[in-house]
Amino acid sequence: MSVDTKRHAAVVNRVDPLEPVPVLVGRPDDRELNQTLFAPVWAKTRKGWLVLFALALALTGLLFTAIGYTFAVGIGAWGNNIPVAWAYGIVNFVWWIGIGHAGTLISAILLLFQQKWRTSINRFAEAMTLFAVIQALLFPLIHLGRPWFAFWLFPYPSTLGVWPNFKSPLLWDVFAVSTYFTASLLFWYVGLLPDLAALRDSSKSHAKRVVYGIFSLGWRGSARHWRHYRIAYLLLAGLCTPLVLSVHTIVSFDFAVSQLPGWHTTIFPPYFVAGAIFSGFAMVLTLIIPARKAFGFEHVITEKHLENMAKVLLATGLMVAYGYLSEHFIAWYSGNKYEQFVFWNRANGPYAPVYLLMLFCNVLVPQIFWSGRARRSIWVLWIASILVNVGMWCERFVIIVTSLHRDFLPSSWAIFKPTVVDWSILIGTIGFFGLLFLLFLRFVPSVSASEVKELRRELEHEAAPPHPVERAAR
Amino acid sequence: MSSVKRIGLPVVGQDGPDDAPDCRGADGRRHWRSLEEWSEGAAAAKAEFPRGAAFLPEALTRRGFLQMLGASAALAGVAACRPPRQEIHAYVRHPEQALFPGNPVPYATALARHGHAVGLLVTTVDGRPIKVEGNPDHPESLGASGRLEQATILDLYDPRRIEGFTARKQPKAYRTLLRELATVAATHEKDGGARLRFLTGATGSPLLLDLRRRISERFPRARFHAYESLTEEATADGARLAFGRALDTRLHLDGARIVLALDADFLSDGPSALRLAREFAAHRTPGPDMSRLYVAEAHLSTTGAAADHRFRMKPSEVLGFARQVAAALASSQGLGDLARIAGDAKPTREASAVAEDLARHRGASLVIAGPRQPAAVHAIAHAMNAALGNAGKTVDYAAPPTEEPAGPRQLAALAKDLAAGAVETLVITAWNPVYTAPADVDLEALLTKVPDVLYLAYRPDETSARATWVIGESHPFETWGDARAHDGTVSIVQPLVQPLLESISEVELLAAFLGEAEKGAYQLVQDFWRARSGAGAAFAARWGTWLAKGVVEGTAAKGEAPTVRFADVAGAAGQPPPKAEGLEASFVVDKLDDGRFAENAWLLELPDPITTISWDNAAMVSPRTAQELGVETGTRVELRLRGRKVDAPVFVAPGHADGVVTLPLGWGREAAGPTATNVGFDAGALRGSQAAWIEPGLALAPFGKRKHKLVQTQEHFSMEGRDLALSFDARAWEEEGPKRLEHLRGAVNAMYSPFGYDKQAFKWGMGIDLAKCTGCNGCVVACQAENNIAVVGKAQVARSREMHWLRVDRYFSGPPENPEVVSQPLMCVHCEAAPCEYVCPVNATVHSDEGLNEMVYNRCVGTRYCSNNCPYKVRRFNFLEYQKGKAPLEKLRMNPDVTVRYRGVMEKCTYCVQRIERARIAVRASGQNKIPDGELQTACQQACPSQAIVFGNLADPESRVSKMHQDERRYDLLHFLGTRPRTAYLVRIRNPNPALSA
Amino acid sequence: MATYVLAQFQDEHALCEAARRLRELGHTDLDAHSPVPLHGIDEALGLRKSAVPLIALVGGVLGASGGYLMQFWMNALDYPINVANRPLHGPPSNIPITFESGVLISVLFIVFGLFALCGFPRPYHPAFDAPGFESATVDALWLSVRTDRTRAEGITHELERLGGTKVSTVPEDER
Amino acid sequence: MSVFRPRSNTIFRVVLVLLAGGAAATLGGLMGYARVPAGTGQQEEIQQPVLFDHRHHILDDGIDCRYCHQTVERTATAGIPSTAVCMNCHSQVWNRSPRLEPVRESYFTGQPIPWVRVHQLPDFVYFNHSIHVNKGVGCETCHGRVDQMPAIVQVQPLTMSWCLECHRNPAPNLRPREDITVMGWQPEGDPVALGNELMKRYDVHARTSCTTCHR
Repeated sequence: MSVDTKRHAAVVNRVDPLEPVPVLVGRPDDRELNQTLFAPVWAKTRKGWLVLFALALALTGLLFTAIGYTFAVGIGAWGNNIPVAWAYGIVNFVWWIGIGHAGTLISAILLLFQQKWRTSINRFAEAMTLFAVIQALLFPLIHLGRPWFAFWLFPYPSTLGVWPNFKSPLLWDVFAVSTYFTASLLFWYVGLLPDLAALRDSSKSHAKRVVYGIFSLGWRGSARHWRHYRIAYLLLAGLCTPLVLSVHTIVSFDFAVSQLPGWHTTIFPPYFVAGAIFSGFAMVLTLIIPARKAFGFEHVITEKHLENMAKVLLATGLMVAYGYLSEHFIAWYSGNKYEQFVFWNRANGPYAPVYLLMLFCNVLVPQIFWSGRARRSIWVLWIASILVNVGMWCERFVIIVTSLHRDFLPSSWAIFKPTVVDWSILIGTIGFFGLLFLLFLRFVPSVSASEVKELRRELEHEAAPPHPVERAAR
Repeated sequence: MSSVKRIGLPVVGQDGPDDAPDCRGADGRRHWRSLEEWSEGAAAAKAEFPRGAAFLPEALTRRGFLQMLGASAALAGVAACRPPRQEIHAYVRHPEQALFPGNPVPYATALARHGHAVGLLVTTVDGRPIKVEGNPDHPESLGASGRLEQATILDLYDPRRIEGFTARKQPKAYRTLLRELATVAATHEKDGGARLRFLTGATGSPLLLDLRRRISERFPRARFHAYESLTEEATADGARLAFGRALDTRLHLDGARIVLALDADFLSDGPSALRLAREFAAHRTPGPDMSRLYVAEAHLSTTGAAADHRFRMKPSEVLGFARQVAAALASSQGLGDLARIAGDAKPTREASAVAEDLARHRGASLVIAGPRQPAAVHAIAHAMNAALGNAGKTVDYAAPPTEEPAGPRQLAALAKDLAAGAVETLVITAWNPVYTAPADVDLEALLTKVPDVLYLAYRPDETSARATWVIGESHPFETWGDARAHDGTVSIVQPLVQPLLESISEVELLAAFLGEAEKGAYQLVQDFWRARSGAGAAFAARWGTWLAKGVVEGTAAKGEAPTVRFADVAGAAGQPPPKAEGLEASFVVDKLDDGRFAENAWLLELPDPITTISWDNAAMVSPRTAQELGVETGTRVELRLRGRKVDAPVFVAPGHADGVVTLPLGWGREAAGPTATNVGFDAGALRGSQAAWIEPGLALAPFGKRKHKLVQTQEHFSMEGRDLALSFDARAWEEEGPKRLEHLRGAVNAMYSPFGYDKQAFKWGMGIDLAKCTGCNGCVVACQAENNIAVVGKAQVARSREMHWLRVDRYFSGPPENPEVVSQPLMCVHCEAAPCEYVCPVNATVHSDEGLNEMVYNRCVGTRYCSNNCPYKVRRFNFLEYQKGKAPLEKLRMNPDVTVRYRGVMEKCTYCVQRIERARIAVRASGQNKIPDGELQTACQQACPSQAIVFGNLADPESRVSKMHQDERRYDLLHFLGTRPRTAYLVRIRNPNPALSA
Repeated sequence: MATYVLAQFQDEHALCEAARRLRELGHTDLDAHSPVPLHGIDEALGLRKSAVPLIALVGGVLGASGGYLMQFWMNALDYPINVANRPLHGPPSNIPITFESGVLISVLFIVFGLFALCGFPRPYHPAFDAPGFESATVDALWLSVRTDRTRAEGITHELERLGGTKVSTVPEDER
Repeated sequence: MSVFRPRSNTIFRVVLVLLAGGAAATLGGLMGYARVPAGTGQQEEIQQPVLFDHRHHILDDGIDCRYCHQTVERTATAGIPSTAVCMNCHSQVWNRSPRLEPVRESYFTGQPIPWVRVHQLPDFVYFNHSIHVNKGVGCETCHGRVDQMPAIVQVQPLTMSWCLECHRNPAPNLRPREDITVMGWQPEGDPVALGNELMKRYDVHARTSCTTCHR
């Protein structure tokens, strides 16, 4: 850890809680920022990193072993059955997709709303989005009975003369998720360009210069480039905002469009999106809290950021709670005995514990963020964020498995029991996610240097009204 | 289309000696029977005989391997992935009769069990029998077939079958075998066969009986002993008691309005079950001639489930109940004859109500005693029927084929001789007596005292292990013979295929002892009937019609109504039965018969109609008794009866009588194949010769912490107050029934206007009448056979992954100790607005122009979304590759008209679309556009004995199915969802006695 | 044979001033390099509005209409199948994919349009050869003038006069 | 000093183009391959155990297809003639020809001749000759000018989309039943009118329901 970051840490500690916490501590100049923010990339590989990396690698191995086994013997390797034809596969899919929402949301929506505190966490959040979506993308493929025919889901001209069925929500999924991944990836990469160039120019070794030189495509901060770049970035943000909302809406259609009690609910789209942001922010917190400590980013990722995210958790948590409430109310109000049974069964059926855990994690836990001290306490934040992630996984389990295992005809009711393979895949994806994330932390600046530099200038200009073009840029 | 067809398996259907190919003998196979000749003529043989065909790989791999083909479709025919070029093997000589490649041809034959035959039509494709149907012209089938008949086809292709013959550990060729048998026979001639014994099963076959007679002539001192573990001795004794001689009782339900079944499961068990189910169902629709059924029994049987009133009692209490009814009839109904029989019995409310009902319908009522009940109960039943004037109307009597019933008594006689070492040669044609013998007859040990034990065996089993000669037995579908139905009607048993493995039949074995085996079964049966018919020249023609029709006309036995000797009956039944204390053991027959079906995977997986237990039997007790004994479902217990012990899992059965433990027979085989060994427990090990069915003094002791996993295909028996399988009491129905169905049928307001099917000539639909369905599960096996449905095994069923396209849901209502039962067959209902369709991303399940909900296996990628969205949960998914590892022999059974599904593919009922398309192509190719109603049947419909399932063309307003859809009892399952199913249900109507329901 | 004259400046006002001055002198082919976008530099260099928004619009329209037509043609025209009694052409069920394909194509147009407009990928540029130019992406502001060798001399002096430091000349040798 | 040289730009761009182009080419290639004879197995020479020459039997001897393929009008399969059918003639003519040795051998040993299948559909496709023939689809339509084939080859792609063409619009492929086996048949008069007339006469209609072929 470099000397000046120590100084910033000191600054942080001296901050009087009554004063608004700054989004950028101290007035580091560009070169300083470069040093501190790129430090993780230039620094030697740390032991801690290696240990974590080894662990993640092992879990990734587990994941792909489990997937290979599933391909070899069939979906029977999982616990799925009739009636519970969807289980962990889809639960994990929805969970990861949900997590993969915060990134784009933070960078896109907050950019549009000109939230200054966005700047130093967006790169981080976007990366997390990408890696979460990669996990999610695994599942539509591996949960197929005949994955080798997965390409039939795409409308390509085959000699069969048959086309996909565009009435199926699953097909909407295919389009939504792949679009979301592509868009997020490009948005992230475009945002990275200036930093990659900076890395190229500030790196010592020839090899690194070449590599970063290739990936920065020859960026040289030319005013001609900035002119296109700013508007392009803004437009991407503008497009990603509705996109991110559409994706989880469409994912929720997988359930809302069917007619299974517990799935066939109009509240789903908004309630899924809220849930997605909820879990997404939780995951950002889970990751960023240790990372900022490890890399000494306290001066750029300040308590202000954490506190704001805690507020978002509280807000979205309330939305989710409202979702649960309205679900149950409508079930009761509908007078449909099938609908009513499903919700009675959630609380009293064999899967009641999962349901209660869900309520605890998603409804009760966020309430502590009414207190400012909780919002500013790193530990409370971190543990709460983890609990929320658990809770959101339970929510998907409750929605999918609990609704399926007891539907219309009692004659076909049955219990779903996960197998070792099910667990391996769930844990494996977490490992794979971690793997990608560790690589990101090691080789890419996890805080956007160029944007922080810009932010610094803004804070200096605060007094004078910002330049119109610049406003557009933010 | 499997290329086996093109190998030209000779179907020895009608071709007799004259039209059989020159090179062959009478039965068309003798000439290769000896291994010597085999080696010479191997080439010729291979081309001519199916045993070669069974091992042609390409014929078999192809259909099984959808993956390869799927992949080829996937890569749109990248050469590397195209299946290898196949060979085409054409006939060398096209068979004379009009036999077209790939066209199914039904042949009439008959299948006998325990000496009672059911007439069948067996469909063969290219010489491979692939499907069993009932023979409409046969009086005991009427076109229906039960689960056992259906499952027989699977045994034909069992790779565990015994091939060839071994005598004293030496493999023998056919000729050699016959020669040696002849010498064995000769050695017995000098002492008139004093040391020669035959242990056979019960039989009614005139040919076999004639052979026995002639053997007895040649060996006057030889003895035939007939043994059946499912003995009907009591039935015979009852008749003797009542009439002074042995008589078969023949029931006629079509005339019976009031039926009292005394521990008689006549709807699913017994020689006439199929016919009786039909006759019973015919009168279960509301109206003046609706029948009423009273059942007195211990464990809930399918008959009990169909009853309007079910009286729960120990089997031993049935006699008492019968006497009470008799008493009531005597006292209040003035049937004085019965007074002495009733003795001092005091009629209960139930008994009097039943008596009153019976008496009100003299000549139109019927009392049935079950074979498990002692002679006295049978005698009382005969007496009551006589007194009520039913004899000659709803029941009549005829002389049985054999005086002495097969059973423990005859076995005991044999056992005595064996113990005395008085037997040198024992010929066993009965099925596996070592397993079926009563526990107190240690046949296993006794056999060691016999130098020569000849055993005609289909599979290696407990008995073959003790036999010195093991003779491969032909499957009934592979050999000539004849068989007698319970009513006396004889059918010629004709083979549908050459023996797939070298083997002979019982006829040939017995003939060997007359030195006539050389003739072959075909010759023997024809000679016998030529003589018997005395038709002379006209015989050939008559023979032809017998084979074609499947019955020998004019062979049905004359019915008579002999007078009952009330005095003797009173003598036997007069004094009150002894009070039974402690637990009572009650042995019952279930789907495995006496155990001969224990290796039939279809039946093992088939859920029990009442308990839905699959792959197991269990000791069944009532909830009350379970509580008293401190056991629950799955608890492992040790059963002790007269020093005999068996370990069994407990199943707490609703509707079961207290103080009784019901023990299904036929399970727990030790020397069976991998599928059956140690599946279930062997209740037979508790059985004595004296009380074969019911015995008091059973002790039950739980042991072990670990429970036994009993897997059920249905675990929830309650309808949760939902309108699913509906039933009404007749009166309630008269009053406001139809009104109560209004919200369950008719149009629902939908966003999209329905597709028009008006231009179509065909609009397929189905109707299922819950009032007729007895829940026998016959349809399930029929569906499995027709549609190549995989067996998945206990572990997979436990994960609720069974593949049955058609299941019979069964719901209980009312008190658990004696609930009302409704069985509801449920397969894909082919919704017009099918929820499964719009969620499939690849259009793998869509609608046909005739309104079928199509499932396209080769397009399915296996998202399983359709199953999630199917409210009826009738879709089945290949979670693993269930069709893998089939022996070549097994693969021959596959129906070539139905794709075999690979893993990862969804499947479901298609309304037997392969039959639809075949029928349609047939009529349209011939220029018309109409399939006569009833000519096209689904597999389930065709099998159903009670005709509860009707399939047909809704576009034709006159079709039976259209009428069912118009019926006032019609309702749609989950109608409110607006799926507009093409399968309509008709509510079940019960007809309780007002006097009792009050 | 063109050459680049580059100079580093301390703050953006000086940079803009210099740019204006040079343009007055008739040097039009100017460019500024900075780690962050600079205020008012566009005017100073006389740059027009970017074409990216137009490209985005075109992409969006193409994508959305293409997506809708694809669904309509495949399910309603080319192979019409009765699926669950739904109308062959159901606009509501086509909305999601129409939207997604619109966004997708639009995004692709924007990004690759951006690259095209910036002439990416272009890992080599003469400016990179100027000593100390690495700071352009880190913390320094640079002005570059593209001119022919003859006039390089004058511009160099001019830049130094305007407060530029580290003034250097690099030949442009496109090979 | 930049680590790149001017030529780097060109190299970089070329590489990108190659990568993108390569991916596109692979996909396009596969799709194309599925449509060309090489992929569908058309025009593939297949060795038969007996050198049977359709050309000769149809043209020189004028034998109707149905003389040998007897069951084509009555069953799903056209029916590969039994050896006995060959011997009807060849017990008299060419009865010493060494080329016919396999036929005679089959006849006398009872061993079927192992013909090699040319037109091969996947097992989940249930094609039925009788209905097509009876509704006026000629042999030639799918099997081509057999009268000009020394050895039978597959002339049509036999892909699903190929089947669909006709199943969607049968009219152009119909001919009067009496001309079913005619090779090189040409409709006299207006083909469209004839097609529609035959559609009516034989009550033919388009069938694209999946279960028409997949069961």
